[in-house]
Amino acid sequence: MEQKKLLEARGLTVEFPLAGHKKVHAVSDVSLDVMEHEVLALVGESGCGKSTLGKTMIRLQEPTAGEICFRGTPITGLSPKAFRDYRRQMQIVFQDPYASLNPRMTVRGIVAEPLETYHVCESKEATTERVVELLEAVGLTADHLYRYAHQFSGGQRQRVGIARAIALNPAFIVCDEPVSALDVSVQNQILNLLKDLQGRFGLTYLFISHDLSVVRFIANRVCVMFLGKLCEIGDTETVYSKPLHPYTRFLLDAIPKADPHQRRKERLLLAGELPSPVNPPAGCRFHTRCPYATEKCRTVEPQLQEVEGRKVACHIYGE
Amino acid sequence: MEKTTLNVEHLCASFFTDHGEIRAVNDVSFQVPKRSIIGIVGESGCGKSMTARSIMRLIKYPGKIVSGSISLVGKELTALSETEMSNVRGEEISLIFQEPMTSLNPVMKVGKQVREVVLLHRRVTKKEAKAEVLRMFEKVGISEPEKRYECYPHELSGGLRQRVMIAMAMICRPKLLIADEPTTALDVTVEAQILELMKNLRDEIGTSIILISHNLGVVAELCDYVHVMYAGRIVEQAETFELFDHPRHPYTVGLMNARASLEQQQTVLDTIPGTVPNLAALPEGCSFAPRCAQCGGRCHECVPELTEVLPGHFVRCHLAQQGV
Amino acid sequence: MSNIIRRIGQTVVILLGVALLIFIMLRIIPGNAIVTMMGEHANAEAIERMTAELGLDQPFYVQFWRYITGVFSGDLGTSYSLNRPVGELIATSFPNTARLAIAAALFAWVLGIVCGIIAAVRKNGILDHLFMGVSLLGVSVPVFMVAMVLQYLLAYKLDLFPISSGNAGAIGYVLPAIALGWNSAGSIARLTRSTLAEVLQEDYIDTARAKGLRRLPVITRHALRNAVLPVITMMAVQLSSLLSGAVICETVFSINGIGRLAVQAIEGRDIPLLQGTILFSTALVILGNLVADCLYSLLDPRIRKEV
Amino acid sequence: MTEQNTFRSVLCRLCRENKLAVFSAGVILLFVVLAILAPVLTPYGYDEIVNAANRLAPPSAEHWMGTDEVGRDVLTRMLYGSRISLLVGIVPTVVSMLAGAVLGILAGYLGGRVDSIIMRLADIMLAFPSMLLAMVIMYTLGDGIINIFLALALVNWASVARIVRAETLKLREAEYVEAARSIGVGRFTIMRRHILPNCIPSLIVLFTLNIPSAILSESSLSFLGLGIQKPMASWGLMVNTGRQYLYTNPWLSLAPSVAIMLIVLAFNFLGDGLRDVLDPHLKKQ
Repeated sequence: MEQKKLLEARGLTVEFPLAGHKKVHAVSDVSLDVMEHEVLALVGESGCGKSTLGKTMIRLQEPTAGEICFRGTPITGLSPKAFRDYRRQMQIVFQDPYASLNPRMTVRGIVAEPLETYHVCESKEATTERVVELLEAVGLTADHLYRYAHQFSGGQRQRVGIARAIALNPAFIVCDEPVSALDVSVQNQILNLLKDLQGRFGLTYLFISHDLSVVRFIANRVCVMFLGKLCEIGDTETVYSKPLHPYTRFLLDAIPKADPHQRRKERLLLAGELPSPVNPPAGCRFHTRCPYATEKCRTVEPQLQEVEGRKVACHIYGE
Repeated sequence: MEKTTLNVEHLCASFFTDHGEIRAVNDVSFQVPKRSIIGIVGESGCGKSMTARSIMRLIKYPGKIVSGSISLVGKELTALSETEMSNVRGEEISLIFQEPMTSLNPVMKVGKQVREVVLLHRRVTKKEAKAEVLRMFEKVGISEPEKRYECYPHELSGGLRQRVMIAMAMICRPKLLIADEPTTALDVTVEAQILELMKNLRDEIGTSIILISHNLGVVAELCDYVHVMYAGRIVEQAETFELFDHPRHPYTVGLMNARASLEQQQTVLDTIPGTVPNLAALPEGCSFAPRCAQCGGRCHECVPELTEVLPGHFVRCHLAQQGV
Repeated sequence: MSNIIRRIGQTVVILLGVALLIFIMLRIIPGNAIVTMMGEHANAEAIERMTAELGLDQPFYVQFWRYITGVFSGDLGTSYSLNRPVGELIATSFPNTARLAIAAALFAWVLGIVCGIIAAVRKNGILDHLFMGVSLLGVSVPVFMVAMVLQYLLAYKLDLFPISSGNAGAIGYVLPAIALGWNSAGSIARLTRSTLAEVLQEDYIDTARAKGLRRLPVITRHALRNAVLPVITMMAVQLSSLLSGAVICETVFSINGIGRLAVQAIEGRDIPLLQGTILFSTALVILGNLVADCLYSLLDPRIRKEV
Repeated sequence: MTEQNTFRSVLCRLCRENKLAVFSAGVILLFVVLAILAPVLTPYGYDEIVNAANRLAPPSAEHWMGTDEVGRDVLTRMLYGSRISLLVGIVPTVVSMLAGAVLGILAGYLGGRVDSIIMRLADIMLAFPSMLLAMVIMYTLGDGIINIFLALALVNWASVARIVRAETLKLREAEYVEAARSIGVGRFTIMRRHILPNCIPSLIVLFTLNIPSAILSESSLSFLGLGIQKPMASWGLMVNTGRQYLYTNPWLSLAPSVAIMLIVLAFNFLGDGLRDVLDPHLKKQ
């Protein structure tokens, strides 16, 4: 199946300056393609730069260096005015359904805001009609129109957030940990909804999560990040059945299984502490914690290369 | 020699608000056998944290224990004076919280915070106490203990902070450790380290552990017994393997099925319809009935009793009781 | 360290801004400043001489430059109405204000912090409601009212204290200090209560209690040090309101301090003196803030590290 | 979970939780009514010497609060004085709140040079002891009620701006603001639609707490003779003139003092109650 590239990131770097000429290297020289109609998951631990990368892809965060192309057109250098047409194609769903809805606006106001900003509907009535349509698409009803965010449960709020994100019929949605703040029983409702919408509207997701079992369910491809760098990218099936990068293996092994029969006597435990993104280690950034690290890992930075149907950045699969 | 470390019977605890009493823990009974790890599982607001705080007698205002008994190796904790209780805390029972970020005092060196516990419960000099702390730091896997001793909490990572908390909790070799979502705020790889550490400490020191979690995986990994809570009540309790192999309560079954699989890609995830009920407005009868696919007429009328359906396996459900 | 240096640099900029602002404000008086100073009936020659003497015929920036260089060499100009150097006048009256302010601050801080702690610990108890009611009264009563009531009851009716404090020695400062500190005590008590009550809700307080610490040590060892941080900032702000209140207190109790000097300057239409007193008091406030900042970063390791 | 503050729900909670605040609101309302109806309530004028022979008279049936040093009815002057106090409480506070809110939001949201210019200016204003600054401004502008308005507004805007800026900095990071940016909503629309409405609870509280401090400032200025001038009636001014007779006729200065205290206390209680209901976070400052 030949897929078209929807979004391309080339050499993306994001740094946040700190006092005293130091800086946080949140994302370092990352290149990533997102295909049309796919769900690409971005997994990694907190502080690995996955959220920053996600926000940079839709220019909510300006990159320090690098280029992003949308359907082949570079969008990084565009003026805010020229970017407007692209902006509406790219939306985001946030992690915290409590913080992502303005407490002083009704659901109608929140969902209608994108429609009004781009003057999508001709009249107020048409806008309201469209808002109801959107609410129904995410499993809410017209009864919810004039309620405020605090009158909803976490799951319902996240539905409102999703309705806002799909209001402009975007091509691309960044889902930034959309279910991690929710209770287990509600998580699945939202995940099913997201998957359903993706199929129904042909959406493309960049799905950011730290929960690998959630990713397993929703993603076609998965991309593992460690300390601002990509470690491994490949089809979910391939990566989960045979993880190649040592970090991916640790990550998958660390998940506690909800089955006491699968308890392990010996666990693969990661040694040491996460290095600071202010002072990332030279060479492979994972080498300080990697049991297979060699001299080469300490000095030479590994590049992504094709290994067994996916890309891995590790010297083990070198020559 | 007693076989149980902790025996909780008919514990009820409530919040007293302007809108009246909200029963957060409702008739909860369980035992913690010696050297065992028991798990309490449930979603937010099910009363699991409140149960933990009740045992420590550290419920936040306006909450209060209403009735019931909590006995630690024969000592009735609810009858102790505040002073006697503070001698029990840290010495015989200790508590680890969810957020290692906020549960350490930001303006005090972590070493001193741990040393404080030793000085409080042991007749030792400051120097001896410090040596004890350094030994404990080593035991919980804190590298460079001398250097970490002088650190402030903000200088440590989340994982290290949780290790400091564990060192603080275990340094007096308490009979019981209550861990309230100890790994929820941590990354999976750190979580695995911390769980491993807790298991080793149990084996080494012989402390019984109550592990409170919303994550079935964590519980399956570590616990000998599991108690499932829903809306303030225990709805099912059994030995871990039994519970995971033969869950009886529809809520437990729902939770188990809702777990996304790591082995294969599912097309649709199983869900439990509806949301967690509001404790201030619980439905008549079984609290889970409105979300239960199998509920019948009786479920809406009276609250089912917690009954033993198999030896050691208790369920609070009308259907499971009939269907044995 | 570099943070403190940067902070000092900022302070200098603010001081210059303050000086410029006072300078401008006192020179945009409608009509000729000199005429206002000397009265309607002064003769033209005298006015001209005065204008030249004060350098008011020069362009504005020259005047300002002269003034600023003067300030840095300790010359604040000469008081027109009292005919003495402003620096000297300030030097003689400042010790009186300092005594008054320090006594008032001590009174306010001790009373405020103690009441605040008790109220927070006994939150929603009788003492809490009592102290908070009284402290709100403290914040709401005008300084001159406290001063006059004290003067009337304790000095006049009961004759326990001197009515005017000018030459009465230490005992003369008791009533003015209470009158001046009353307001601050109220706001400090309220702030101490709310921050301490908030800190007592924190997780690490639960941790401390879970260790087996009793209530009192939990407060003294764990809560207070965290709660005192915002109170320190507040104390620096209070310095400003203490100096404001001193103007009134010194007037009521006839103390020859900076505030009274400022009032005299206004009554005498004495621009150099007014300029000098205001600049001096403002510098004091700024200095107080600087000290509070340093103290804050000493007490809070999170900030110390960032420095 | 009480993020939403509709006017009615706030009122209900206030009534339920803080009776004292409601009572205070009643007291304020009473003062307002008295101030408006002053000419109807008293047969005398505020500057009318009702009885030149009977100066410094004690309270009587004719003159409930006695007469002052030139023989004017004290109660009448108190009633007219309340007009000044309320006006001085409200007008400069409204002005300084508006200016402070706008500048604070601009500084907080736009950041950069706008922020540093506005905040340095605020720092300079805040460095002055407020009383002394007000004195200088009054000296420069001359007497008169309009000038008092101006002086107090100039003194107070900076602290409002600083608080609003801090609030804005927090709100700017809120996810719903980020969501609005991701949609492509313009900066000024975001400030108006997402930031300002969420500052309103703090602003209301600040408003009720700044009014009493403005009233106190005016009375202090008038007390020093730098505010309202004779023959107008202001409570501070009445205390000032009454002070000469403190030992013989204490009520001359005490009555207006008590009035100031009452109205200030009422506003403070109301502000406190509102703060508890509206904005638990604001307690800090």
